[in-house]
Amino acid sequence: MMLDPNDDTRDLRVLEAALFASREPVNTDKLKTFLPHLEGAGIHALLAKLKQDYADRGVSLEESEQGWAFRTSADLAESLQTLRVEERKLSRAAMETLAVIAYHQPLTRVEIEGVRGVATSKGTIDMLLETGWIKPGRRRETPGRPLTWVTTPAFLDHFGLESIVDLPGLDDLKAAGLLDRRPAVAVTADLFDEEGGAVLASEDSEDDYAEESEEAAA
Amino acid sequence: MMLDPNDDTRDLRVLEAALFASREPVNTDKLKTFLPHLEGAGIHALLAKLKQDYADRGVSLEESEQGWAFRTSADLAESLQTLRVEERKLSRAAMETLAVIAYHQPLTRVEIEGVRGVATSKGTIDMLLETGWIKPGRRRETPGRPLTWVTTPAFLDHFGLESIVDLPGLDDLKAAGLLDRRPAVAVTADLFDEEGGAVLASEDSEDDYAEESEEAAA
Amino acid sequence: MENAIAIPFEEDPARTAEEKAADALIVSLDGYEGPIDLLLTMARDQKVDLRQISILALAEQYLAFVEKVRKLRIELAADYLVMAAWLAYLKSKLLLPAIPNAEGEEELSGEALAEALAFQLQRLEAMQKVAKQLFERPQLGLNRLPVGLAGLADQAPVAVKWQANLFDILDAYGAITRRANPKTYDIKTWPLMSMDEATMRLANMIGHMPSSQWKELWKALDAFMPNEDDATLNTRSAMASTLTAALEMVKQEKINLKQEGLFGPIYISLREQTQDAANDA
Repeated sequence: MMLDPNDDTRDLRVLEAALFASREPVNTDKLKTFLPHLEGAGIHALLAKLKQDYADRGVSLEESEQGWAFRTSADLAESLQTLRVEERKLSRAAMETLAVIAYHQPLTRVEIEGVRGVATSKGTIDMLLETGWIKPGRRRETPGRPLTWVTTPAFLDHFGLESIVDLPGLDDLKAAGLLDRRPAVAVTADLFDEEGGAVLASEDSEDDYAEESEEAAA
Repeated sequence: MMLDPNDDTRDLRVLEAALFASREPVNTDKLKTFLPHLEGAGIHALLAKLKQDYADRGVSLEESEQGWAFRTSADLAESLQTLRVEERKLSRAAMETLAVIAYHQPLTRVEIEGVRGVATSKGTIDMLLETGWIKPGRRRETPGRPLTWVTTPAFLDHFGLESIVDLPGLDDLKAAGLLDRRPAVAVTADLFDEEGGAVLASEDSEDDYAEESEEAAA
Repeated sequence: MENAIAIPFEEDPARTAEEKAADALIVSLDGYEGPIDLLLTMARDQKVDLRQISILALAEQYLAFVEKVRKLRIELAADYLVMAAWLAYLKSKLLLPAIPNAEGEEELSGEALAEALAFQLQRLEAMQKVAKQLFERPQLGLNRLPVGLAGLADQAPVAVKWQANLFDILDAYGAITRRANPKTYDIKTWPLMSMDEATMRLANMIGHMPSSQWKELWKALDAFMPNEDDATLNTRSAMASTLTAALEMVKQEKINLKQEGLFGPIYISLREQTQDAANDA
């Protein structure tokens, strides 16, 4: 499509894209910032055209006090029930508990607390059960027969893992920079020892060191 | 398809609304839950029609491994600058590491270093993990069972690739034999050792590669 | 008097120019991802197909570069020096016929090593090229924006979708581990010989040596090394520091150094005035 930048078609497309990409309704002033060469009247003409284009589609352009926005068309509500999903983030405690279960399963609640060094509230396990990512495993054959916790296939599926052994080990986490805060010189020395001098260049090692010292100092 | 034309239109509208309502790509299985009376073929016919409908609009329907999603059309990027989500500036090392993983996957950290000729600084893998573009693949069945790294469907989605075989220049690199993961020339190679002689590839590396290429081709 | 004034005048601008050149090199070295990357840039500058590049010529160019940088007294990162040593080794292998080593085994030929290096350069170039192409594609969130509606026809949510990705898990586990092992924050010191230590040590040993000891004139630098006959990092650092300290003393015109071949032993001798001073003492 060879469009003249001033062509109406491009303006209409920009307006359409801007409305679709915005999470909130957009007012006319804001819309003008995308099409600075247009007057208010021009914008309104384009909005009218756009509204017309979508009159029979699955989404429609609606105007409210906050501005203009696309919404799913009202008559489809019944078919779109399952779309009404609320996205929620796991709490930090739940995240850590999940990580401990993933790495050390099967383990009991007391053991989880041992690894995390913090007491686990019942709400945390409940929240994780709700995600479907953990389930009770076998009871431990020790006094009190405590319940153990394990991850589910849905866990692997959600996090894109083929098997639980594919979780990066401590050494991998260290290499990825997620664990280790030692200065770079120690790492270089490790390489020397393990690989008989076959050390490759250590890039940015000084920067790393500086950065980590700051963190340590903070 | 012996469908009432009105039903057909409604199905198309439901599909359209469902796709517009989700910021994440939606896979065909999920789409089927909105249209339980349709077969996979019916869904695909509707998706093709929808893609056609939006070919010249401000948003386009894109397909990736994760599923289908509407995105603003790439040629409008300049006009929509203010809506940019987040401009993540990756370091050159991170970009190069990502490319090495994408083209040679699955490969271990040591193999990445072999290709780049430089040790991976801490924070590089870490940063790539955080972008969600890489994840651990299977462990290599060699001593130490090292972790391999692979790209994710989110990587394909981010760079607008339908599948990994669409990586630019992949066929040419393969034909030129440049996707061999053999280690770097061992520069230090115990120069001052009695053993002498720079060590090249470990003998099994080529076999490994051949094996995995076949897997990839299958 | 005129001469005495003229010399500094000639030297000063020259030194400034050298320093400027040195700064430029430091800056440009920062832009490289290590010695292989630098080597690749040099190869590219030859503007020939990498498949036909002369590794021998490239090795010579790299060695000349390292030589130049060292003349300017710029400290090069160890890996650049290691690369230089390896290229010197490769060069000698390419120029000399293959000799079986002590065990009678044939070492890898210079040609095989050169070919492996050429392959590595081609592969790295290919990766750098595709990385650039990849990031030139229209990216999500940058050139292609995700689309999400401001609202559905019916707003009330009916289900909860939990948000978490693999990085969140790894990051959480990393946090627990860091918390459990606060000692990993300890900064380990390594028993390395510093430059200052080596300089004091060498100056002391030379200063306190009876002049009769210098009769043979050239002494092996090894004799000045601490008596640790192992290949630990400590010994390596002592070797490096002692050599650097010796070079510094050459600069101060106190001693002479010589080496008769690559990787050959290094010898040290006193300059005359130093010898006189030692005799006086």
